[in-house]
Formats: sequence, C-alpha cells, structure tokens
Amino acid sequence: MKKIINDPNLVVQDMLEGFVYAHPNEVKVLPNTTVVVRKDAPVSNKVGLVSGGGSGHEPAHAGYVGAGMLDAAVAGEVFTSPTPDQVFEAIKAVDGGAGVLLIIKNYTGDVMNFEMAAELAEAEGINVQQVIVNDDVAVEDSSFTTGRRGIAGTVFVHKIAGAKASQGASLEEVKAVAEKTIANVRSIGMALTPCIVPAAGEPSFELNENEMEIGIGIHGEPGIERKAIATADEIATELTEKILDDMNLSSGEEVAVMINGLGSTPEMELYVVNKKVHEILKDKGINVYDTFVGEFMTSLEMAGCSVTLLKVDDELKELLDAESKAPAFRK
Amino acid sequence: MKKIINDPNLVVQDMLEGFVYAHPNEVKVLPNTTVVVRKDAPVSNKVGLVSGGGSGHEPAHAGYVGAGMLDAAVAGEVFTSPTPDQVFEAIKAVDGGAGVLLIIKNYTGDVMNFEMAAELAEAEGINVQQVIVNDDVAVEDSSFTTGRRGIAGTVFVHKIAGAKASQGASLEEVKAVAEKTIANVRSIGMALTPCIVPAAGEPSFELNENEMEIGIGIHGEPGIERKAIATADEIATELTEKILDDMNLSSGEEVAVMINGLGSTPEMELYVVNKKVHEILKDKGINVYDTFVGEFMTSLEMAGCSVTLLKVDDELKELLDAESKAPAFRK
Amino acid sequence: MELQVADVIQWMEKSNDSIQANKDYLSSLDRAIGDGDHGINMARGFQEVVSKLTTSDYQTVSDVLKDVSMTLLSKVGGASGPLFGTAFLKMSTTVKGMEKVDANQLGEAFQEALNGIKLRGKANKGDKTLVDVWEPVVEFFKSSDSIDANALAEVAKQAMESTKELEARRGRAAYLKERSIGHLDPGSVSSYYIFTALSEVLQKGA
Amino acid sequence: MELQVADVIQWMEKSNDSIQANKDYLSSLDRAIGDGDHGINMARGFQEVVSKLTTSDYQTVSDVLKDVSMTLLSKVGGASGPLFGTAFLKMSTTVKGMEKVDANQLGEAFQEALNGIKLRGKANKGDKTLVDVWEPVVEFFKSSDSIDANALAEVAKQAMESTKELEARRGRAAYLKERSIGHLDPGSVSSYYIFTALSEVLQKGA
Ligand SMILES: Nc1ncnc2c1ncn2[C@@H]1O[C@H](COP(=O)(O)OP(=O)(O)O)[C@@H](O)[C@H]1O
Ligand SMILES: Nc1ncnc2c1ncn2[C@@H]1O[C@H](COP(=O)(O)OP(=O)(O)O)[C@@H](O)[C@H]1O
Ligand SMILES: [Mg+2]
Ligand SMILES: [Mg+2]
Ligand SMILES: [Mg+2]
Ligand SMILES: [Mg+2]
Repeated sequence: MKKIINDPNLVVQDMLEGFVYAHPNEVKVLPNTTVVVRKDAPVSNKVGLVSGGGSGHEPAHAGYVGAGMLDAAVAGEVFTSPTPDQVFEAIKAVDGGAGVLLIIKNYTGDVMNFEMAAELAEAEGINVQQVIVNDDVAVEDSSFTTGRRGIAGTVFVHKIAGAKASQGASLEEVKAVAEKTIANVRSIGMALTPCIVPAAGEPSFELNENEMEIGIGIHGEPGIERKAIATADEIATELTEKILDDMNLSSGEEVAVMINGLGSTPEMELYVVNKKVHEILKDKGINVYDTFVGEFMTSLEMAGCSVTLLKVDDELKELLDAESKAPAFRK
Repeated sequence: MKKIINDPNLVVQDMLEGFVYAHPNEVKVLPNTTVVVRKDAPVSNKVGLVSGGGSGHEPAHAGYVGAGMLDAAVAGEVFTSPTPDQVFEAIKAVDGGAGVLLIIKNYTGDVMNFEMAAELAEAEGINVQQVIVNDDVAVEDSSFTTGRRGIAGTVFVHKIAGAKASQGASLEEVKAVAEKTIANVRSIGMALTPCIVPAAGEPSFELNENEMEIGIGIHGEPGIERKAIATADEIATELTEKILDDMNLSSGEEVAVMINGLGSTPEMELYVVNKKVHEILKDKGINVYDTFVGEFMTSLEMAGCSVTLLKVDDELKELLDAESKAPAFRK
Repeated sequence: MELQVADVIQWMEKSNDSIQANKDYLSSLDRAIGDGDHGINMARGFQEVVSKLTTSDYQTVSDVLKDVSMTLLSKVGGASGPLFGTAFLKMSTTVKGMEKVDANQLGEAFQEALNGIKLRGKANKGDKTLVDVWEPVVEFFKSSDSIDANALAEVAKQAMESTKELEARRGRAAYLKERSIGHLDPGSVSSYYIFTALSEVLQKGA
Repeated sequence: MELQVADVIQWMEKSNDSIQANKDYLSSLDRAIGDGDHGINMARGFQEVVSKLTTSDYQTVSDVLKDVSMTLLSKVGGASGPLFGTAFLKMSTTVKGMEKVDANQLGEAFQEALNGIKLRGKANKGDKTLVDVWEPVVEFFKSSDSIDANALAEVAKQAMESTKELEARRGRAAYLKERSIGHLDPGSVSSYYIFTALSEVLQKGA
C-alpha cells in the first residue's frame, strides 16, 4: 500500500483539517465532529441541505459545501457511513428555521444512519425531510433488495437542490426538485484497478492486467461483470447504452453529461471517453446542454470512470447554471 | 498498461475533441492543429497569452484557456514538446494587435520549439515576447546546464499574467508581472509510482513497494533522490523545507499555496499534505493568502504530489483573485 | 440462568476479544462480498464499548446495555452501526430498570432487538444478513425456559454457517446477486461471536 | 564521393530503417536518463520524412534537405525535433541550389548544421548531447578531402559510445547529474544511425 498519509486511523481527521486550512473563508468543521459546514451556517430562512457518507470519495462531499450547494457534509470513516450523532450535529448546525433536507446515497448504512439522525432531529422539533439518490443502473431497481446505489449523479442533486434552496424555496419545493433530479439521472461506472482502504491495507479485489470490471460501485466493491479490457470507445458505448436502455430519452431531448474519474484515471482518458459519449448522443439526436469532466465522486485511487446523464428541462437547466461557490463545483 | 484509450497514437487528438465537446462555448481547436484557443480569439487590443507543452499534464494546458487566463494552449504528443508550426498557429490566432506573450516551461524541447515559433512570428511582424518558468527547486539553478524545470508553479504564472492581460496591460507590463511571478514561485514534487506513456506502454522507472522518489519531474523522469517511503507529515516537511531554503521568506510575509496531485493520488491525501504545509508555515509566521488543492499539472497516472509556494504582494494578490473563466481554474 | 451487571460487562469484553482477534478475518469476509470494512468498524466500536463500560459504574443491566448501544451507534457507522446499536437499544428498553435478567427476560430482549433490526434494515430471514443469526437465536430462547449454553453456541454457529449458501438481498452484498453465494455474511459472523461470548459467560455462571 | 538527389533520399530511407528497427531501444535509452520518448519521436518524424520524399519530385539536393528539415520540425517535437530540424535546414541552406554535393560541400554543410545545433541548444562537446556525435563527424570531414565510408561509420560509432561516460549538462538527462553517467545519450545514438546510413550510401556509391 503506497499512500501519502500519517496514521491510517486519523486520515479523515487530518484531511478535514487540511480542508479547512484550504478553504477557511468558505467552510468550518464543527468542533469535535467530522461535519463540514458553510462558514455562515445556519442561513436563516433558507432550507438547509445536508449530505455526506463515507470518506474516500473526495471531493465528495465536503467539496460541495458552499453557497449554492450544500450547507453541511458529514464525513464517515473511509467507505463507512457516518454515525447518526454526527449527522444530527450537521442538521442542528444548518437549520435556519426553514427545515433541513437530507440528500442520501442509497446504501443501507447511509440510509439507516441518516434516518436515525432525522428521528433525533424531529424529536427536537426540527423539520427534516430526505431524498435517496439511486442513479446506478448497474444495480437492479427492486424493492425486494437494497435497490440501486447512489453514485456520481448525486452531485447533480446537490447542485440543483442547492440552487433551489438558495432561491428561497420551501422545504417541500426543494425536496420536490431533488426528487425530480433523482428521477431523471442515471449513471454507471467501470474500473481497471481496485483501491485500498488505508486502515485495511489490502486491495478490495483483484483484477488481471487484461481485465476490467463493469458496474463498479464507489466503495471498492466488485462490479456486476468482469471482462476483457476494451477500447475507450467500446467502454463509452457500453456504459452509455446501459444508461440509455434505462432512460427513455428521445431525439430532441436535452441532457447534462458527467464523465467522472474514480481516482487515478488521467483527465486525458476522461476526455477521450467524453468524445465518444457525445458522438453517441449526437447520433441519437440527443442534445447536450452542459458537460462536466473531472473527479466528482471518487473511490480512493481506483482507476476507472463513470458516465452520468441527467435529462434536463428548463427548470433543471436554470438551477444547474445558478451560481455555486462550493470549492469543487464553481459555477 | 491499463488505460481507457483507443489508438495510443491518436490519444491527443481524441482528448482534444473530447475537450471541445465539453467546453464548446469557451474554446475551439484550430482546424488541423493541436491548438486550443479561446472561442473569441483574437481579443482585439489584449495581449495574447500562449502556453503549452507535451500532453499528459491535464488539466494543463488546455484547461487554463479562457477569459482571464490563457488565449491558447498548444498540445504536443504525450510528454513531447509541441512543434514550432503548431505554436506559430497559436500565436497567429491570438494576436489581437497588442502582441503575444509565450509562457514556456523550462525544458530544452519546449524552449527551442517555442523560440523557433517566435522567430517565425516575428518574421511575420507579430510582436512576441517570452517568459520561461523554472520553479522546480529539485534541480540546480545553473546557466551551465539546462537549469531548473518548470512545473506546477506555471499555473500561477498563467493566472497572474492572464489577469494582467485582461486588464488591458501592455505586452511589456504583462511580461514584467509574469517575470515577477516566476521570481517568486518555487515548487518541488515527489512520487510513489511511475507513469506509463501510452505509445511506449512501459513504466518510466521502477520503484519498490517501500520506496518514493523526491524531486520528481512531470514527465515520468526519475527524481533526484530515492528513499524509503515516509509519512505525509515527513514528506510535507521535506518538500516545504526544500522550498523555504531557496526562498528567503520572512515571518509576516504572505504566500499562496498549491498542493498539486500528480495523477492518481486521492484528494484525501493532498489535503493531509496541505494540513502539514499550513502548520509549518504558521510555525514560521508566514501567512497563507490562498490555497489551491487538486490536480493542476499532472504526470499521467503517477502517484505523488508537488508543493508550490508563491510569495505574494498586493499586485499579485489582486491578480490572483481576478475573475477567470478557464475550465480548470474558475475564479 | 441469570445475568447481572458484571456478567453483561464480561459478555461485552469477551465479544470484543473475539472481534479484535478476528478483525482482519471479518474485513476479508466483507471484502469478498462488500466493501471490506466490517472488521474495522466492529473492532472500532467494541473497543470503545469496553473502554466505556470499564470506566463507568452501573446499577442496572439496562444502563449497561444503553451505553453499549450509544457507543456502537456513535462509533461503528456503516450498516452494522445502526443495526447493532438498535439491537442493544431495544434490549435496554425491554429490561429497563432491571439489576439482573433471567433467561426469559433475555429472550424477550433479544426478540425486541430482532424486531428493531428488521424494522431498521427491512431485511427478513434468508436475505443473508445478521437477521439470519439473530432470528434462530431468538427462537432458541423461546423454545425453552432453561438455556443450555453449549446449545446456544451451536445454534448461533449453524445459523452463521447457513448464510454461506444464501443469495444476498439486503446490504452491499445484494449488488453481487448470485455472486454472493458461497461466502459467509460478515455481520452474521460478528453476531455469532457475540452469542458465543454470551454462551461462555453463561457457562461460567452455570 | 558525390551525393545526388537519389542518394540523399536513400540516405534518409536507410536512416529511417535503422530508427524504426531501433525505436524501442532508443526509447529505452531515453527512459533511463530522460522521458522515454526519443524512439517514438524519431520514428514518427523519419517515417513522415520518407513518405514526403518518396511522393515528391526533387531537382536539387538542397530541396530534399529542406523537406527533411521541415518534416522533422513539424513532426518530431521535443528537444530532438528542433535540433535535427535545424541541422537539416542549415545543410539545405549551405548547399542551396546544388544538384549534387561532394565531400567538401557535405563537410561544410555538416559544419553549418553543427553550428545551428549548438546555437539552438546551447550545448558544447562533452555535455552528453548529440553534439558529441556531430562534432567529431564534422572534424572527420574537415580532416581529409576524400571520405572513407568505413572510417566515417567508425568515427560516429566511437563518438556515440563516448557519451556513455559523460555527465549530462544539457537536456533532460542533466537533471540526473552524476546519475546520468553510464548511459548512452539517446540523441547521439540516433545521430549515429544517421551517419551509419550515410556511410552505407557512400559505400555503395564508391
Ligand atoms: N438491511 C440490512 N438488514 C440487516 N443487516 C444488514 C442489512 N444491511 C447490511 N446488513 C449487515 O451488515 C453487515 C455489513 O456491515 P458493515 O460492513 O459494517 O457495513 P457496510 O455494509 O455499510 O460497509 C452485513 O454483513 C449484514 O450482516
Ligand atoms: N540542449 C541540447 N543541445 C543538443 N542536444 C540536446 C539538447 N537537449 C537535448 N538534446 C538531445 O536530445 C535528445 C533527447 O531527445 P528527445 O527525447 O526526442 O526530446 P526530449 O528530451 O524533449 O524528450 C538527447 O538525447 C540529446 O541528444
Ligand atoms: Mg462500509
Ligand atoms: Mg519528451
Ligand atoms: Mg462493509
Ligand atoms: Mg525524451
């Protein structure tokens, strides 16, 4: 394991301190927590937005804290959902009287920990609502199982709900637009290499030199299919087709595209993927409204990428374009 | 070699196409070249700024093209300086009548190719000046040799010269502030792993599981010293001390800090390094004016980071803060 | 049988011993069908539980269980944190105010814990989760008034082993669908350690 | 000796053959003390040179050399592109308008090429660059009016091999300082291929 860290058990704490040193005017960490909040939290009469999850997905989630996006991000241990008490602290810190919306990625752990925090907050009289992002089409969408995971599409939910909240919308309105975003966003990822959780010190799985894994999650879990490594065009085609199969996009409709690096894939390669994704969409008469290429929701140093499509209408376009001061998503 | 690419010989072309697909309102590629220019180039009566170099350093250099930063970036093959004819095309495309400044990283190849382009441009009556960035303190600063390399500090030169040019300053003024920036910026990098040039297919060097390389360049060249891997705090200390030894910074002075990931180092680790760098500076009474943590000047999928310090005065601070619309450096 | 404050503390200490000893094993089970952190999570949580219990004074079993719950809830995280946290919270409420508990009361506490787990996690028996260990244990307690410690350990062991053949429908392992078959469920293994530790405490007390 | 248009084209073809055959070797030399692209760069450039020359008509040696120069300048990049490009440009200018060149004229052209290389790259003999091959070759041409093809190849070879012991002071290898000792300079090796190719052409013509 080659990492630039100190004590693996303190890596989240070290990171958060370094984060606040880098963005001292935008964010602060609540004392004795792993909760990053806007420096000016709570913003009165604005719906507070809280997200979070395990660490190791940087810039998610702290990088999305800032005016126009999240009010707080709760960091768990690496790949481990944060605990209810931490989420509860976040909720209390960002409640400006208009209620708080929790944006949760659909993992059993995240859902349970955030729900317990919501129960604690409600017991204190805070109006808390939640949405659950489940954009990963690699996983079957079934209520008999855990259902789809939340992956990079979550960033669009942060952006759009954040913009709505900034406009002064009510908790119900912010929740509604977040749910609309979730209903219209689909993603899928692939990996060339596994990653190593610092405290574990061992790779999450093994892949041969000529293999790749399709439908990978963002926690180093194995994907849904292992196959021979293909060209960028083939990979982009497979991922895009899997998304489109699930989306019912017609010619003339508009999407926002996100090509997300999982950690160690050079930006060069992400742009190569982006080229093919655009060509496929163009072929189908689907217009691209905006494109985001970079690292938005990573899985430590995993090599690979995910593709996200968000079907946009006028409302979503306006909210996507709205100003954001979050360090990792400036608009 | 595990990469998401198509034909390794076409990777630069594929990337540039993907780049323009992602940023169609900000940039264009000059037909039949590897030159990315601002969509509205040339901006009349504004000094044109041209930089570039081998590919594989993304987001450098195309990511810094946009209002407030560069007017053009010339992309060479991976880790290979672009040719004079390409640079010449860039110069012609961005000359708005106020002359053109070339921002060159100090590599023999870059310097020679850009200089030949400048000669071609001058022959056509374009007023061309150049500055050479040499921020890497790992390399001795000597006129008997190639001298110091230009690495991540170059991004500060792009930003500051770009802001000055946007203010309508003359070629001489823009050149002067670029040189002032160069005189005040110092960097050094380290690596945990080598990288693989797509067309070569083999790692640039070998490092054992317990080794790291200090003073690494950004082209997969070996560094100046190989040693046992250390903690993040030790690494941050070594890099920062090497810079400070060369800088003569006194207590009370101000710096901008850049913690740059070389490709596959998770942002988590960069923030861990940032924490220690800030602590060291605080200890010495040096104030941090602004901090930039992320991937700014990479070396394909190399694991490692560089630290850059820029000593700032009122002029540099104002220019650093000025608006930038470059995709990879929004301000 | 009868459990007093000291017994419950000992139970948690023994649980912690097994979890620490098997931390890497638990993580490796989770690596196969999850994200590889189960051992790390449980070890972090139970270490804190023991620190908390050994530096506090307790009058009632319910207070001990409440601190176990709160510590697990705030230190474990992931899926297992809220589940084990809920389990011990429900147990604490069930035996509220009691200085000692007998087999029946413990059985009822386990029943409430299981209900809490199922409510929180929406899993049923056969979904390849820790429910597959807790439910047989609850049934074992229901089946008799006097608890045989050896039999308890055996029930937990068989239940734990039964998860190997199941296809996961809840938690991270569910993403793997049929690829999850052939691997033990990590949360069931750590639950098994907890019931084995209980069995040892009961054995000594007997 | 005398070189006509066809000879120069053949020289470039033979140079290209060696460079393509040794592409990986050249890159591996550059990997040791540089950035590993020298073979890729030279192979890309000389491939284009040969395509260009074999699809064009030439009256003069200088026109051939000019196209070689322009193609190298626009296709090689890196440090070697401007250096070899400048070398052939200077040669072209030196023999401007000539349909054939003799040993003296070729020697003068090489002298101008060397001057151009040194001006462009600011390197001197002993700096572990291709100057260490070009300068001995120029001196060899100066030393006699009639050129022995075998001797030319031998001079280039020894010059190339001499770079192994040098410490680099220019180019990327200079960053390694004393660590550069013990490795051949890649640009000197590709220069050696070019002079060996010339020697073969001269041999045939003789
Ligand atoms: N919905 C659920 N209901 C009951 N138990 C569950 C559920 N989801 C997961 N588990 C249990 O949690 C264990 C995994 O815990 P852990 O690895 O600590 O958390 P995470 O899955 O968040 O990484 C699984 O082995 C399983 O026993
Ligand atoms: N300043 C210089 N003067 C003369 N030759 C040089 C100089 N710098 C580099 N070279 C030559 O260029 C060769 C490297 O070429 P190449 O690898 O293609 O370019 P780069 O170093 O830009 O990657 C070196 O082996 C050396 O012979
Ligand atoms: Mg986990
Ligand atoms: Mg090169
Ligand atoms: Mg787990
Ligand atoms: Mg080279």
